[in-house]
Amino acid sequence: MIDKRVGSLADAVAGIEDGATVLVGGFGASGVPVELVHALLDQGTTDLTVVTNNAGSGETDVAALLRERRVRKIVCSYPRSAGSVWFEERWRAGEVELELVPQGTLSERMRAAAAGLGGFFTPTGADTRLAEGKEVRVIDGRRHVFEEPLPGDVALVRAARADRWGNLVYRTAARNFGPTMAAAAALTVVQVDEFVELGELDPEAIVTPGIFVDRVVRVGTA
Amino acid sequence: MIDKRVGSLADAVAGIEDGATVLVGGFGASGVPVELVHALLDQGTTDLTVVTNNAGSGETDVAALLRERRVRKIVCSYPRSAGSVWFEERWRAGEVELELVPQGTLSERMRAAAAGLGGFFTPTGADTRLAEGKEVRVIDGRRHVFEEPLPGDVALVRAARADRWGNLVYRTAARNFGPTMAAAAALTVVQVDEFVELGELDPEAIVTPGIFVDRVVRVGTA
Amino acid sequence: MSGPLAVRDVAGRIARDIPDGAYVNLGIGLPTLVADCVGEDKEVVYHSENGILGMGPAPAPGEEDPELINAGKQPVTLLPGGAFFHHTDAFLMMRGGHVDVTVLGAFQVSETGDLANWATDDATHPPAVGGAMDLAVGAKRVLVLTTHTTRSGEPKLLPRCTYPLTAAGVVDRVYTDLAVLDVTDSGFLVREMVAGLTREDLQGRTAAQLAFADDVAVLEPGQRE
Amino acid sequence: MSGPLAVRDVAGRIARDIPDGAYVNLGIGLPTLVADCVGEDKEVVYHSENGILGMGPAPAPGEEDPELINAGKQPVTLLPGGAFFHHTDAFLMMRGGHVDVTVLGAFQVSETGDLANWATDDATHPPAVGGAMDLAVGAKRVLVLTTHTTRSGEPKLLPRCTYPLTAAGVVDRVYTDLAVLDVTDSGFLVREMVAGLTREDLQGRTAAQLAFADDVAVLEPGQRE
Repeated sequence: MIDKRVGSLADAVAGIEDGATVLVGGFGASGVPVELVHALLDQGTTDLTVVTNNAGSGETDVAALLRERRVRKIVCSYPRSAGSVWFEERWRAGEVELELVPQGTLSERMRAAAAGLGGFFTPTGADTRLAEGKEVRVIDGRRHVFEEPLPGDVALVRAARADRWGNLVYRTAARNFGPTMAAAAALTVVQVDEFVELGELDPEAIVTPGIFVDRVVRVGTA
Repeated sequence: MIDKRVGSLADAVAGIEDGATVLVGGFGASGVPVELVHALLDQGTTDLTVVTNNAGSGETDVAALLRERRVRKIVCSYPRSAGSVWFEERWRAGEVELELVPQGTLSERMRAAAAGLGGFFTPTGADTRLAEGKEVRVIDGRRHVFEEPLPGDVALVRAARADRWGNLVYRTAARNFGPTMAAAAALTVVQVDEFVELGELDPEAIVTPGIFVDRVVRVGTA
Repeated sequence: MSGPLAVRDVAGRIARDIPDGAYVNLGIGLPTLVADCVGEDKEVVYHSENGILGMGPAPAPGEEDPELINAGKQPVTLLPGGAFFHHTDAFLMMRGGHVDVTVLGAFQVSETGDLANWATDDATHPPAVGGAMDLAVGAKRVLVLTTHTTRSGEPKLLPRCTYPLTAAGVVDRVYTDLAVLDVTDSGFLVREMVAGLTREDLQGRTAAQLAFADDVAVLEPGQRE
Repeated sequence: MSGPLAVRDVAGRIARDIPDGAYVNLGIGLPTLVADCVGEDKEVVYHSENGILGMGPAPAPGEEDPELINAGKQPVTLLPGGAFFHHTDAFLMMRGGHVDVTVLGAFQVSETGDLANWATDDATHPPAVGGAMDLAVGAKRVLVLTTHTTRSGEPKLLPRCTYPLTAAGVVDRVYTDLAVLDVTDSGFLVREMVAGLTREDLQGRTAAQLAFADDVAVLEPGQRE
């Protein structure tokens, strides 16, 4: 009997260890697993490497992790926004390491990890500062950079609905990094707005099949 | 005004040139764009490189192309089945070249082309005969083979429904190679069972967005 | 009529070059103005890096969906025929040459088509690149919308960029408040100039050497088509 | 009771080792027998390389959907909770370590876990590999279902494979009609043997050197659990 549903946010993040690499879904404020990140915060987990597109904003989710000094390193594409105050403060003080990765490369590196690949060559970033120290190869007349897979120990993802097998569907553009991160981590934890019965999700329209998902928790919506 | 619908199978394959690399969807008899392949046959196009999982069976589709000597080379993973008589005959006579590719690598190489990547390292096939002549690299203690992108000049795909923008949904396991091939070719031609109005397909459930599709043609179902 | 165009007018000029049926990605900020200027006689499909094709205009006030945003994190809508997909597929489209046209802002553009639009020498703020590099290397046609010079009058069209590159050799055409310039194998070629500006004036505000087309046209203030 | 097991009994033995909740890919042919032997007390999700999770049993006659087939091209069904996806994602699952268990046939297995199951020296038929290599390198646990020797009595468990490899160092456990053997760092370790067979008999039908567990159990004829 497969039942990936857990009863509480605390159960959802239980066992995530200090030093873990955590993939955190979301783009801006869309699709961010806010409650899961706060549960991780409440649990006291620290020394994290956080992989996420932005570096948090305001006082919630990744920004709160930064504020509370739980983050050793951020891997992201766009850590600068109107409200990214805590990232900027920690970064300026040299308290958090930043690995800046072009957004498509960030996503593709996670997919490579999900797919069991050893890395890939991409034209993105060739001839730029972000290729420094990386292998460059001319393929078909064009310069390419070698990029390594980027796996997570944990992925925290937000989706709309899940069944007990962990099959997921998302809502509009909140999908963003979710499907890739869910597939790229050893432990994938998902918060959803709603549980549905097995068989209720259209098999043609399931976006993340349950094979990628370990735990799902329902979070009350306002 | 975007309208990718064409009125006939002949229009659907018009302009496909001799010598083209053609990606042909399908796995066994599931999801094969039979009518499009026959239209290509009727048009007389020849000297083709055909990329497809199997090498045709019986007297239809890819088997018919082989019988009529339109195929210079087949790139596939599994050209041997109960009915693959024409492939075997042409292959034994040295009349068709075979590039045998592990199935996941075949699909991933097409995806790399679709994604604008320069190639990737995969553990699949390392230490085997199919890695001969290929670059091998030890990554994370494991031997990997370098595989190149595999783009098509043309993709022939079968889907269930399309709208005038070329958005596609498939039916059950007939999806197989369709989405990847549709994205990997310069000209993507799709046969569907049904046209629907723009907006009728659920935006959460569109499998192949129209950006990958150039022509769609409706084929009457029995 | 003469003098520099307002940015909305430049956006209007770019809109004229967006073909009917094109798949278009507009960069964050000013490039999004282009969508407002594309005439209703054209059907253009807008792509967003966060997994949207068929983006429509901003929603009416009170109708915003906080999850349905564009790359600039502004609320948008979805048109009939639109689709959602995940980030990796969104960037597959961008990197893989599936987007017909992108319009990007720029700090600098070189005469060989190098683009610098993500970082300056400002070390007091953390660097941020987003999806600019993927778009720049991947879109079939890269259009740049920029002022011809910086606010302080420094040229932005240069023999070589001095700011960190976004991508090398990718820009096809530059639209400034003063001119429309193609990037050719032999450098910048002026196609259009605003009325009342001499070639010498334009060259004076450009660090790269300019060539001029045989039939330089007047760069007209943009209009909604 | 003694002597070699029937293949269905071996499949039944393998079924006992499939954990509840496992994601399982069964190779083409005999390995598919395993699904018939997994007890109903376990919920197992079957994966197929052509883009299916949650495959159910064969449909009733007349209920076949010609598009809904398994890797062996036989008609199957989809269980509630099942999902369809494209081929590239199906192989992402296989190569990426998402499939917990695969059961594959074999021509030969070496004492270092090399698997040869796709090609022999027969040059009269075209080679065909399918998804075997991806599964072999990617599944978390690779189980082999095979006869202990060929029909003509040649050993299939060897110091080194002589047939072309499918993958090197991937096999975890081998289930034959005579024994269950783990592939360990020091070679084959016999865990179970059929009743009535001596260690010498088994070694005599095996080209690789065998070690025996302290507690070699009797390999019982398989039963439906």
